[in-house]
Amino acid sequence: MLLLAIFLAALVVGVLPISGKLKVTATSSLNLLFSATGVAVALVGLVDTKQTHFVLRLGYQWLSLGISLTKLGALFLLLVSFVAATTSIYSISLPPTPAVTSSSLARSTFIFSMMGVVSASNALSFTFAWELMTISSAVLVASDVKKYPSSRSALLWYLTMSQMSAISLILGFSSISSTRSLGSSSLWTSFALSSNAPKSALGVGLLLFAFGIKVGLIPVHVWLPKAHPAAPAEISALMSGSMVAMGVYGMIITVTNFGGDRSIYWGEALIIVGAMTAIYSIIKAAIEDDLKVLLAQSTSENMGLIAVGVGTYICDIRLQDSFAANCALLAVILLTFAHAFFKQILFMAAGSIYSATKTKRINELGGLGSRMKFSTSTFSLGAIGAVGLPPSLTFVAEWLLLQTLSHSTAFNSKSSVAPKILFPLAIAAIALTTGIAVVTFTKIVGVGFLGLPRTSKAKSAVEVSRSTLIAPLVAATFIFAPAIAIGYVAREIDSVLHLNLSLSSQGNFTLSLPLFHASITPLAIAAIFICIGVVVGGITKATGRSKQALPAQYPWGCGQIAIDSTFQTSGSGFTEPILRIFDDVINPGRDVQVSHESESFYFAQRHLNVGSASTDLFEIRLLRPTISAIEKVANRARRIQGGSIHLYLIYAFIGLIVVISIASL
Amino acid sequence: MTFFLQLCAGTLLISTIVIVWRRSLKSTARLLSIQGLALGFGLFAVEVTRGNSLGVAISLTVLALKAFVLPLLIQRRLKIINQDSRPSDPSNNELRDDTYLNPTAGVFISALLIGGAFVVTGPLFTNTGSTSSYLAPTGIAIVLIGFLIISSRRRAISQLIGFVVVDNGITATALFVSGGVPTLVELSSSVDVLLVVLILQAFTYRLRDHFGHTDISQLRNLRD
Amino acid sequence: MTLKIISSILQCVVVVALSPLQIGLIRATKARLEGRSGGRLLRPWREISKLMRKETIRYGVGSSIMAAASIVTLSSSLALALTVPSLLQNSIIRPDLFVIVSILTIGAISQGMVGLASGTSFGGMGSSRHLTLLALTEPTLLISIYALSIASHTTDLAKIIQLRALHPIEVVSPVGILVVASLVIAVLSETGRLPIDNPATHLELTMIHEAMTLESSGRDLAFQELASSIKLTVLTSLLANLLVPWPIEPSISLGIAPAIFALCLKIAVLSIALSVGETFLAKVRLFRVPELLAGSLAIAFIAVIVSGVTTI
Amino acid sequence: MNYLLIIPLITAALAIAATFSARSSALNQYAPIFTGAITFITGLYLVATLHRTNISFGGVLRVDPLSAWMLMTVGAVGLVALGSGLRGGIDRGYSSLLNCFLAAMSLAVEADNIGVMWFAIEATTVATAYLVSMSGTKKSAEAAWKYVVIASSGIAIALLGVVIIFGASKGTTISWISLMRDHGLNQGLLRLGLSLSVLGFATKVGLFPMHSWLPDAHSQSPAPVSALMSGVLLSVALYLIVRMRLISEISLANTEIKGLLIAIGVGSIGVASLLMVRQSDIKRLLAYSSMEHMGVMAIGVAIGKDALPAVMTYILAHGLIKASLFVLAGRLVSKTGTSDISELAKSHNITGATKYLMILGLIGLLGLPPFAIFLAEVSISINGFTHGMAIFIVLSFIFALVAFSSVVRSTVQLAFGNGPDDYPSIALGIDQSLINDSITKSGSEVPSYVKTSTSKVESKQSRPSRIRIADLTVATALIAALVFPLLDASSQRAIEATLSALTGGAR
Repeated sequence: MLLLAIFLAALVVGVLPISGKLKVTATSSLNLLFSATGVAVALVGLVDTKQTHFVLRLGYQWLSLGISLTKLGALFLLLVSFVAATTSIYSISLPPTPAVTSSSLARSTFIFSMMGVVSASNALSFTFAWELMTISSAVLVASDVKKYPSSRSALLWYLTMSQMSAISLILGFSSISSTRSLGSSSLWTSFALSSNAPKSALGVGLLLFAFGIKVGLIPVHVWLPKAHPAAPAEISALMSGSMVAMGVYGMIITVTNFGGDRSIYWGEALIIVGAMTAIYSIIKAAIEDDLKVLLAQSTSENMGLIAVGVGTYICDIRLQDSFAANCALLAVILLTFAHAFFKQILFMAAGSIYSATKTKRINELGGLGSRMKFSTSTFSLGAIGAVGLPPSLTFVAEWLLLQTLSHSTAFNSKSSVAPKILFPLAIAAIALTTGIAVVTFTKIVGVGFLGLPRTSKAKSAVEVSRSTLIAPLVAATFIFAPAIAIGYVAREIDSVLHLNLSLSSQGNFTLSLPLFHASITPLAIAAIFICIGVVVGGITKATGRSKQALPAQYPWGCGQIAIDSTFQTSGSGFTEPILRIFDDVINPGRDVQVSHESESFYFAQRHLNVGSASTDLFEIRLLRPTISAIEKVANRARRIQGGSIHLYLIYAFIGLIVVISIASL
Repeated sequence: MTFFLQLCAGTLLISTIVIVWRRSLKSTARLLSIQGLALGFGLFAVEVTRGNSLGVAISLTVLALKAFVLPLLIQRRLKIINQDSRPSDPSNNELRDDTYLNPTAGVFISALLIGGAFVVTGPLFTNTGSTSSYLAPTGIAIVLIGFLIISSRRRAISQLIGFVVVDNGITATALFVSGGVPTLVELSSSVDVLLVVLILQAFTYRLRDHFGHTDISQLRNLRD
Repeated sequence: MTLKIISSILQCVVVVALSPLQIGLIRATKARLEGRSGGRLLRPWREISKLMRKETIRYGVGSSIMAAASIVTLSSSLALALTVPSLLQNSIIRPDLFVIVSILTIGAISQGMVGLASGTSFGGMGSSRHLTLLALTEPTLLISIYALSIASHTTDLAKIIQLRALHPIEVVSPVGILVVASLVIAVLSETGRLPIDNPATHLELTMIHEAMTLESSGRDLAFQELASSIKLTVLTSLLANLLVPWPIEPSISLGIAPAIFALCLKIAVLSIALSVGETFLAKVRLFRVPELLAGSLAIAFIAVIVSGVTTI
Repeated sequence: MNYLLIIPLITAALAIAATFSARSSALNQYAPIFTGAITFITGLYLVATLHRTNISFGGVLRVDPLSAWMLMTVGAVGLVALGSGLRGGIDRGYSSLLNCFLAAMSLAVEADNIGVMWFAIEATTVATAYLVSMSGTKKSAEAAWKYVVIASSGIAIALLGVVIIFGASKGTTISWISLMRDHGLNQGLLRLGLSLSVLGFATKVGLFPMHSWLPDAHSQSPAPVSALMSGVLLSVALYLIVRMRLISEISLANTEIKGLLIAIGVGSIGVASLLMVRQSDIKRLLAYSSMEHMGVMAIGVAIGKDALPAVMTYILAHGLIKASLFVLAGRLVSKTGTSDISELAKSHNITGATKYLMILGLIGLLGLPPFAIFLAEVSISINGFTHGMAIFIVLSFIFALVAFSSVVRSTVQLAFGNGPDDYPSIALGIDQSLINDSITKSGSEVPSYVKTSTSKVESKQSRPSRIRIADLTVATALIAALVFPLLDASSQRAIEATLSALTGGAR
């Protein structure tokens, strides 16, 4: 229990009130050490067969907090500790702002609790670590509340929503454990099929709801775009990278262990919710102007895709098509890993851009490509991963997901009607989402980094210190490396989770699915692009005539010579067509302020600004009404405690009469 | 023996109904002493038939307590109010107790309660050991009426009276069901009742000098 | 493996050679239909060679990016030519549905980057419209190829065409027709032909593809023009092969000459049909285009339902 | 070993005698703390030693592991509440009443027969009646009056129940040990008696139909008293209901009592969480959260034997956390003069130690993991499901969520001060003016009983020595709430063993 020892060290340093700079470096280096050992333990866990058990017995017979690393747990432990390692490298070089120093304790508890979630042995320790993760991340979200007052309300939303997820977690586990003998301390290894279906179906439903909240699926995603951006950069990287993966881990656990019964249609529900989440949040991301909120929205979009994958898994299990089901599982795992890596880079690069330009709004950026070469290029690498262009792991994962969706119903004709209609819909949804994701990330890279700097902030941007950029680089390699060696990685995961996808036949670079007659070699695609580029580049070099230095040229300025940055399309202008097409989904509030000439109403003065605030459909339609309903009921309830003693005595009197009559009948 | 208990139950019921009916506090104090007398006499009769001397002694003390001490306390309290209350202002006449229920409604509801008690709890008390257990529902009825008094009277003193009626009801049930509770419980419960009455009296003084009146229904500023 | 490389390179050379000719053919037929004399078939080739020789002027800020982006656009079109089975079956990358769409996306993104890097309002406007339309066409492409794959149990285009060659009933089956209909609309919007974007116009506010290439000149412009023409040829050849799958050859052999000739014939016929269609159609307002694309998506869905039903 | 039972009572009596004889104010202050300490030590010793048997003394007192645990809780919460809450210079009457309060509670826990238990509970009402009205304001007089009337009429119902139980056992016994073993009880009467006494004692636990006195009494009484009351008095009354439940589980055929307890429990959680939504007075908020926690415990008790160890942990943890919170709230109110949360948040003189302890306590109260309340809640829910009470557990958790959001809102307010808040965080959503005029400002004047007026404390920037010790005790209390239930495996098993022995043997 090396982990425990190092965690305690991190805790001690966290508590020590030493000076800012020293403390930041000390805690982050300790976190780094801590997560590095995490990676080591995960690798050991993956390789050796026997499971490491460690049970801390508490009061009663089954109330024991225990750690036992299953294979899947080890895989996710690898993910969590890798993300934690890179973020702590990033945070070593952070300036010791009060926000960072005050939250160093919470940082190490956050990482520890996530490791606890992954390696929990029974339901109770899972919930214990789950809640611990929530509080420590809440403290981190609130760490710089002084600067952003809005993060106060984000904190409120976040805490209430995660409490809702914790409650449904507890209820789900209790309803499942009630179908099982209470004494069984390890809740997920022993049984595949629960005895009486209705109760465990409710349990599975509740658990999926709980993990759905954490992952940010449609009706309950409202807190994610509020909470993730409120945290400092490397914390939101950690949150979007690994905390969301905890939700996915939970989903996989519930689905593989409890999802066996035939009757209930959780699969279809998940696919529908997942597809809607993906489309809804990517549209919101497209028109979002704040960089970090945009990234948080794209997190819930990727989670939507993952939910579709999990839904396919459940449907295929129900259709007894285990090959497709396991492919869907592999796709989900790859997508989670890919998302963790590229989202991490995006948040870190956004953090360094923010620290350089002090603004998060894309409309105020521009021309950063030339000023901040390194962080913009890492951001673009992350963007390639986010959009899923060929050489990236996301591309392979989405390809695998599409293959499973398109093939699972094709074969067995006896499949029920629902998947026949649902799967093509899901494919269309995934395609639309990737399409709009292309628009979103082109907007950031194109508008944000190319062209002329739009504001003085963008003009004065200067590259962030070298050391903060090592971490994103390390993460960047992990987007493309596993994609290139996809054959090896898939075989490794297949053998670890024994999904028996019979992938062992090809080399290390191609992932072929015999049953689906489909195979893909990302290496070949990348190779083609590179050699064509070289050939074409070579030709241009050869034929290019030597030219003398050309005078400064100006693009077409519609008659004007001096062109300035206001000519360029702004970020919101770039995605205005999407806003127009999907306006009933987003119902943007639009207000136009016109400053009028003094003498007549019809002549506008110099400037006219159009503001359009995008509100969240679900928050306005679904959550706010429920909250105001509770308030109304609470208002009426206040009369219960109306102050007059006679009222209170009447309550007691009625209670007495009721009890007497019931007791004596 | 059972004749005595029936007589005692009858007087108890009548006196409670009259308490509900009458408004003036002075007459209710006198009715309370009648109730105490009946109860004490009943207890004394049961203990005599059982023949254990300790029981007899206790029943006599309870008789003394319920018949004389409590009503005395209440009468003394009324005398004090009489001195400093202003007879000229009828609304604040401390002696008359205005209530949410007018007398006829009060009597009708208490009759309803008595009938209900007998109908509902009657069968329960059939096969208990002692012979007089069929009278127990009267005790429960008295408790219910006592509650009615507490929750419907506006004056602080009348709530006190309601509380004493509830306690008499309880001792009556004990008397009828099992001929009185064990000595320790008997003693402790009557001591407690005495203490509560004393405290409530002390508080009525405190209410008077804080609020200037003892009308409970105006106590409204502690609400949510 | 080497045979594969050679055959794909051959296919790529053929397609590259054909594409400017096809553009020339379309322009010539349109001119003749509208009573104009119109240039000769080889005119596009001359334009491209002229541009290659001209001096490339790039606006200071975005210069390095515009050069790189135009090269990437061209390489993506060439990669497309390599993979899509217009002439031969086996290619280096298996022409899977999602791979082709991603290569198209790479091309579109780099084209968009060129538009944005120029720093003018038209470039940004053009690339935003182009990418939005790409986002809307992607579902149609995927769903129509999925409808085909239900019958042939694979999403590999080469195998699909082979299957359609073996039993021609597939071509005339309702699924086939519906898929081709939806693909036609998708291809039109992808390559920027008339109902969606008028290639011949220079009215800044309406053009989508032209706006992006507005600022590039010389060699960059040549690459972008060549790239878009290759894309047009590749997609029309895909459509042609789906309609008339027969003279497809597995790999280099004696029958290659007739195959090339058949390909040219097919592309010529389709181009003439395209230009005839274009003379009758006017450009649709930009925000009506989503309805058009939604229609094509609906057609593709009907194809899926029909194919799902018929296979049981 | 039997004489141990008497020790808490004798020390209380001695302390009262001492305070009356000696005139020194220091003695007044330390006497109750001394009794609390003695009770705690005896309780701890008994918990450690007693395993399966139960020991009795003079036929009146009987202690088995269950009541030993309760004795320890009474002592522990007494120590925390009085240790850090009591200020120097309180008068004789006040300290002797506190002693009676502690003695009454330990008597209630140790009593053998139900009648004595009833007497002890009634004695606590009598003792606290004066304590509530101590602060001498108009509001506290009203609160005291309401408290006494409602509590004593509720307890009267319990007496009626005890009498009927006595009748059910045909006038032989009302000792809970024999009631559990005796089988010849008249079922009908027993059922009526048990449900009446449960309803009666529910008044003292502050459960639904009879809860109205709780918020008034707790918000008006001085800090140590309300800490003691909501920390342990409610749980002692709940202990009595536990005894009733055990009797009903063994000698009563149907599950009448279980239904009643569930109805009361869910009702009180519902009412409490709804009333907390609009609550902006810190003490009333804490009072309502005690009511909600008591509701959850009532459901735990309704489940029966299996959930009892969880309920016991819940009682201890809740007692410690709530006592320290009330003490801290008391200090805040006395320092800033107002108990309205938004004003508290505005006034910036919440010093470092109190603020962090307050937030830590509130986190514990919310049932978040590091504290034992989370473990108890989870085990109650799992047991509830296995015993087929799924719907009620779900219902109570939904209400608990509403309560959670209101407490979280106040925690954030206290931690980070009032901020412009777009989240319509229930109370915050409505504008401040509505809150101010509808609820008259509860700015109770500084309580007169404290001779050295607190204003002096402010001026001299709070005597360091006194506050430091208080913070220490509160901190230990919170840590105890964190650690103790987790590690103390032995006592849980002991309780389990005796329960099964009792119930198993008796059946």
